[in-house]
Amino acid sequence: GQGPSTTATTTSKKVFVVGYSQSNNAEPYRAQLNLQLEYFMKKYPDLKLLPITDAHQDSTTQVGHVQSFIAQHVDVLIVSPNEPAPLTAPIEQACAAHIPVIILDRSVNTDCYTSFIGGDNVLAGEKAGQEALQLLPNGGNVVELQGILSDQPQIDRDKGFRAAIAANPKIKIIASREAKWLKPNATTIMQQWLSQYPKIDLVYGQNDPMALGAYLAASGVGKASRMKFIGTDGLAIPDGGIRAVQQGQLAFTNIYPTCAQQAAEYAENIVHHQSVQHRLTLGITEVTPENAPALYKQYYLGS
Amino acid sequence: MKADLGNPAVQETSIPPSRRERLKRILAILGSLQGYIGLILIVGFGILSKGSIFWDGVNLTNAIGDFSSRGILAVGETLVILIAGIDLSVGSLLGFCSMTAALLLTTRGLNPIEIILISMIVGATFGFLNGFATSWLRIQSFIVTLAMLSIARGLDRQLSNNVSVGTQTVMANGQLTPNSSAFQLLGTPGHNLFTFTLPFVGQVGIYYPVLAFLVVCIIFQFILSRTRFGRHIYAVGGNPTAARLSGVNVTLITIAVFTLSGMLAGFAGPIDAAYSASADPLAGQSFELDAIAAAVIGGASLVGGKGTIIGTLVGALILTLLDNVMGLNAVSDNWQLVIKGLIVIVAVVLQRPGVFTSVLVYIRPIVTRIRSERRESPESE
Amino acid sequence: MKADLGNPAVQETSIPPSRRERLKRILAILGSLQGYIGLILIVGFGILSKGSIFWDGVNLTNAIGDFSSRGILAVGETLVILIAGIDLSVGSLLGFCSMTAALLLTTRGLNPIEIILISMIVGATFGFLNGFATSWLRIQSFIVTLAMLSIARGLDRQLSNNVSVGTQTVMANGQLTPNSSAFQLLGTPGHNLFTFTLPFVGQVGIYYPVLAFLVVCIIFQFILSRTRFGRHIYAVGGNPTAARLSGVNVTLITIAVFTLSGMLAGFAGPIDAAYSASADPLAGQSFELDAIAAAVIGGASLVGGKGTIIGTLVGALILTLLDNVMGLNAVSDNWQLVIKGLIVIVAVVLQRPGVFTSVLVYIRPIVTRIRSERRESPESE
Amino acid sequence: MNTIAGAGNNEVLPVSREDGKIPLLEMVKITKRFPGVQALNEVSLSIQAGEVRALLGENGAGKSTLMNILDGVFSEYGGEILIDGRTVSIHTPRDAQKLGIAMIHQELNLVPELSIADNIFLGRELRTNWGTLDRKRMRQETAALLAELDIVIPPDRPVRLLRLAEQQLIEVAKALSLKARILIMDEPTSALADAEVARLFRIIHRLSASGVAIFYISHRLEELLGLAHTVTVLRDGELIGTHQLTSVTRSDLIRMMVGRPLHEVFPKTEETSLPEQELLRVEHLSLNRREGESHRPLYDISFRLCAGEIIGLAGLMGAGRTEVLETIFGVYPRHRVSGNVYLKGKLLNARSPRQAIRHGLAFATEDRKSQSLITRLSVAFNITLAALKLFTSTTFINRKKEDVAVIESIHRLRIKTSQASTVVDTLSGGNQQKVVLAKCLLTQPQVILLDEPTRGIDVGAKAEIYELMSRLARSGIGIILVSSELLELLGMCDRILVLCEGSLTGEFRRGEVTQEMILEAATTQQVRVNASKHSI
Ligand SMILES: Nc1ncnc2c1ncn2[C@@H]1O[C@H](COP(=O)(O)OP(=O)(O)OP(=O)(O)O)[C@@H](O)[C@H]1O
Ligand SMILES: Nc1ncnc2c1ncn2[C@@H]1O[C@H](COP(=O)(O)OP(=O)(O)OP(=O)(O)O)[C@@H](O)[C@H]1O
Ligand SMILES: [Mg+2]
Ligand SMILES: [Mg+2]
Repeated sequence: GQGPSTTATTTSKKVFVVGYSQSNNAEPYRAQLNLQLEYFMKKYPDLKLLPITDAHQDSTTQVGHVQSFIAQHVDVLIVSPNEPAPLTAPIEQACAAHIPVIILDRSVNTDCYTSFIGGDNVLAGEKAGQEALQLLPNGGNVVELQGILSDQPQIDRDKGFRAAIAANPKIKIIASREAKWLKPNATTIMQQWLSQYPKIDLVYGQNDPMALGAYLAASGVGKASRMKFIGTDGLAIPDGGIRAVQQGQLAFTNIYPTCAQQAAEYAENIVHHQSVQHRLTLGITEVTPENAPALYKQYYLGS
Repeated sequence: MKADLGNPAVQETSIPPSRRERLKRILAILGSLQGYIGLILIVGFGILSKGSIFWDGVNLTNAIGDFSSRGILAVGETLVILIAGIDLSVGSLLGFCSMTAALLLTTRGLNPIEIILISMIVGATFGFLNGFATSWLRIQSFIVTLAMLSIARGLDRQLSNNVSVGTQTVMANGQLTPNSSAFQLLGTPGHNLFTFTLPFVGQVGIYYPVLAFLVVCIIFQFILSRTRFGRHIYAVGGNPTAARLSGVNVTLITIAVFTLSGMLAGFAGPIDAAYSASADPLAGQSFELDAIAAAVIGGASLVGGKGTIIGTLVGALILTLLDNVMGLNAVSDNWQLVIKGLIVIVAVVLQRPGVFTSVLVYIRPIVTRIRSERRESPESE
Repeated sequence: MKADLGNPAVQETSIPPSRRERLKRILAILGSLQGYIGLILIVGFGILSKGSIFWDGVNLTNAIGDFSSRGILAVGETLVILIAGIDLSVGSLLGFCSMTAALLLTTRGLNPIEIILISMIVGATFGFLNGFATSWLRIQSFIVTLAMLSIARGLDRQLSNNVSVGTQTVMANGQLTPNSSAFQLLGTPGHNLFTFTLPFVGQVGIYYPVLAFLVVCIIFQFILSRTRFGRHIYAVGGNPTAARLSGVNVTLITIAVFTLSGMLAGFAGPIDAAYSASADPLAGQSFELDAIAAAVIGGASLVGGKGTIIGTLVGALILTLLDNVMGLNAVSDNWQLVIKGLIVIVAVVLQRPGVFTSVLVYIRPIVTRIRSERRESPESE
Repeated sequence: MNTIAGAGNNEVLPVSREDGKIPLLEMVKITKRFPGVQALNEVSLSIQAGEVRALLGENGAGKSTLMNILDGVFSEYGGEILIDGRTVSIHTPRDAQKLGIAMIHQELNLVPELSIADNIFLGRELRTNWGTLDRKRMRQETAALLAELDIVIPPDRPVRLLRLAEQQLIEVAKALSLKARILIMDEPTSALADAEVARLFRIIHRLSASGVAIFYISHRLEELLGLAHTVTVLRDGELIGTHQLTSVTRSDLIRMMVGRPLHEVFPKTEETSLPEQELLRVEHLSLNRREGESHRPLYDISFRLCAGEIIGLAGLMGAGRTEVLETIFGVYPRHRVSGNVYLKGKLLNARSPRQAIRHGLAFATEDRKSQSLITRLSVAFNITLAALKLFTSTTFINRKKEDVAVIESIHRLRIKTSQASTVVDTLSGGNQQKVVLAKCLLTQPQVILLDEPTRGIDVGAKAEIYELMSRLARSGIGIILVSSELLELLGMCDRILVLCEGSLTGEFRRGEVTQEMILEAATTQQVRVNASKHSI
């Protein structure tokens, strides 16, 4: 129980309606965010979370969802933008309609929102890079599995990772390809790399599923023990990164914050006119085989 | 006797003629509304469940505006489907053209009209290649346009270097450049072309994507029904051999239709860019499915030769308003997928001509029986 | 004289008969390889550019294994295309069935064979509904299966609560459960059904996905070409009226074909889950496009009545080996899209029957002219 | 004579009832309605084993509908069907097949991509003990069937490569292979030439002798003599009467069909007296073979067509008559064609049908369903498709003008359709053919190419079409008429050209020619110099 034990007690009987527009439910990270948000929202009896809308990774759809929340005059609007630019205009519309907006994880190109809560993708990349430096003190060959190339987290994680490993010139990125955040794609690409490059020392997957997909490919040809796998996201689900670290499949991962707990807290604060930070950047928790069991217990939501 | 519907064997004489006339008139009206029944039900449900929130100028404008770039693609797609082809590349072409538009705006500083024209030319060029490969190389349009889907997307991503390009260029004083500001009129939410005040109704805004979509529909409905080119399109789709022997230049029509489809994708590109205030290298992905779905739900047959733009418009409205109504009613997302699938099937079944009359054939005897029973009981009449 | 090719007006007598015979034999061989030419070129390029890295048992097994679940879908898709339908739901059905499989494994602890059977039944049920709606409600299969795509995906996501389900259940001692470990044989990379050692070749592993795909191909090629049911499928696609008038039960065939397509998606589901060692709620997304593409590249006609499973196999190999070759050659992601599009078109053009001979009609006179010129110059002969 | 008095009252078959024998088949009060049309109204008839029954009636009288009901094509209808005196239920073609009913449909119903053997055995494929297809036996039996019909085509050839007449023979073979007790033939000879027709008749005689009951629908009344025993006439969905063929005359039959006496002649009686003015000149026209064809479809054809002249093209099946018209009309790519076509002295050499139409040519093809009509679209759409230019002012089609023209065409050719917007598919076969002619005439051509224009057209309408042709000729239009009915050619044409295997083998003037002379020319093979050696 790490939730805020101080349950907000308010005099008004009113129930406040919260709408949450998710960009893509079907990413494990975002699915976890949804679950957590529902979990933490339940802790505030005066907040009612409408069914979460899913834009299926399509900005146009998400604009429609945001607009429909505006039409319903929700009391708080939470948005995880699929893309900054397309969502800017509807968030300005919400602002014009005096609806408080909490932006999660990805920014928008306007300041007209109540609060932004997010992690730092460059930092996540850097942490992965620093871990790589430690795992490969004598240098080595690194391959990188990228998310959708035009996605901002991809760009930032890539930037942070490369910046960090630049500290050791003997570490070389010998290949990088787009696996679109997906596990089977990563498996396929890794298989090709394995037949192509005799020596791969470390695999950096920009999210855990890609790192695990690469792990599957490598363990299939019995090479998994000869290389290290680093992921990002660190979800506390049975199929997630923390467990994978615990089981030794991944050498390391980051818990990239889902922001759900803070979002629920902020929503509560906002409806009661308490002040919130305009920008809140959350830290990154490193997951190593040592702390993995504890972290899993801490973050796991299921029974 | 002649215009009589349904089963002739039933005791029709038991219904008095005046009533029969009335019944017939009601049936005729129902029959003419037949093609819209799916749409009517969705709108009706929207109004019933959400009242003025749904039936509100802004909400409807938003809903149609969201779909309008896909709607414009659907018009081009309808033409292609009419000649028994399919165009899977429209989504990618829209993506490429929205990127072109954004780059023309930010790097060349062109004005929206120039951008639209160039974008249409770019789209038409791709479309021409589709048509050329389909008709000259005689490859199935499915393969040609699937290849083009891949090619255009690759070029789009290469052109943009995988980074989305914002369309809001700011001058030194922090204001948007005039062209960038004008570009917003092409679809950035909340930016109307112009607004005016109507008595009773209040302020009305004309939102470019909606206007553009409707105008495209009108123009192409006109072309299809009132020009030789339109007739030839139907002929090519209905029977290419017969069309050729009737003096139709089948190759030319094929190329023209694919070119138009590409051109419309080019026309929709800037709208999409303005709507998102940026061109995403992934913009338009899987829009082709929506475009095809709108056409097919609207009655176009993939075998060719059958379909109208009005039908496609209805199909597009069904798709977008269904999403809107479900969104307003806060249906959970996973169930939305399920419900959407079911409703699309129901809508298509309902708007098939003759569903009512064929249902009536079964219902009629029952109705008649009930009536005659009523007549026998004393309280009636 | 009779089997003579091309323009009869050219002085054919100038080529001595023995040479002509040889030419003819070469042409005949080329002609019979015609349908494989695209594939041969890709393989050839792979060998030339990457030699033994490409032409390596493990690499080829991997490449085919990666595609095999889509390949199995393509077999079902071919049947549907043969009856002039289309099945857009196969990707979603695969996703649903892979989730079913993972849940059966983790929550019920069933063994792989039970899982495969149940998954096939589940898939077949969805497929039956597709077939039912297509034939009884007489809705175009495009709409029906598009709706099913949406419905099955929604159910899949609801079932899994949007979270992927891992298939590697661990016992108290940290080892995989027997069923979970057996499940790996269904496709987890590196887990062969069995391995044996061949002289000269060395160790050979039989990888279930590849085996399953090939066996499915063989079974369905046999069904299509050697059974009454297969013949009826071609007839329904080629001319449904004629089929009906000849006593073929068109409705039954339609339902059976969609059911089989769903069943094959159910068969592929566990493979996909085993491949990723987890069932992702998005698994199988847009696989339908790959499946259709494989069938169509392999020569199936969307108009119906034309296509073979062998063709589909060739189409599937073209798609997967092309990706593999480009990947091994480290072609950049964006250019891969462009090149893939172009090569697919080239492959389709090349493997059309008669391309060589029709090219020959144009080339022949030129060749002849060159020969006769050579003959006139002293150094020849 | 007085047998006609029976017309109108549904007096069913005195023939069979007198014997007291139970008829093989009885159809009782068959009623069928389509939207807007009463296709059949309480039609009853019966047939004995071994009987050949001719079924006559105008286009749209309901002949095909009646037979389709018997073959299970329509699942819903009123009335009852009895076989051997027992009520049977026929609602699908399969039901009919099981009861020993086979039908050759008016429109071809073959699967183009499948081979001849596959088509013939479709729906009842032979199987080995393993349950797999017994392809060898099917091929053998197909070969035997084809041999019976004197068709020399390999059983493996896909049907799509066959010409129309060949396809029609395949349909015949298919129906024969069913070994049915009741065989229905709906205009089986409409695309066949005399030699094939004679062969078919021999087979009908043999079947009839072996006890098969045969329904035979045809608009060629002359065929019926010596073929049919009895005749049933339908008009507007009503049964008019059934008679012994020997007891009625041709004009009786026509009166029963049309409802009024019809003076039936070929109206083109005298040669046109227009001043000789050349319209079309064809010089050394050849059509080169395509890949895989064994011989050239056309070889060195030359002739002239003058204004007001009607030229007939005669020949056996596959002689290349259709190709002559197609080549003139620009259907083939130019590289396959050599020789020249001049229109009014100017080189035409049409590269496409479009160009030919623009220069005033019109072409009614022999295969209406696959080449002339867009059957899923309306009558009006089809009629005006080739002539839209006439109704187009600048860009838009003037719908009023178009409607007027359509209505006029429908009246002129007496197309039986409830509305101009009716889908062509639902018209009767003959009325579809009339739509083809209407479309052709609307382009206001100078030269009309007619390929079997009266295929499937009833006597009354035929007379009207002959009349129309004469009128067109008198107004200075040139017509080339391809027909397999020699009488039609003899009656209508000023000159008859005879083709054999793609070469001209005879030319006859009107009045100086007999059927025998044409037949002889049609079978004279020209000694053709080997093409490949000759031309350099
Ligand atoms: N499927 C259908 N739908 C609607 N009407 C039809 C259909 N089939 C036939 N009809 C109508 O039924 C009537 C009888 O048609 P039928 O084909 O039986 O005539 P027919 O005697 O065979 O004529 P023909 O000699 O021209 O072949 C016609 O008016 C025709 O338009
Ligand atoms: N598409 C084709 N495929 C195969 N063979 C063809 C084709 N077109 C024409 N032929 C061949 O050309 C020759 C002449 O054709 P066609 O049957 O049209 O002559 P015709 O005199 O018009 O015959 P019909 O009596 O059928 O009108 C035939 O031997 C035929 O086999
Ligand atoms: Mg008929
Ligand atoms: Mg002919």
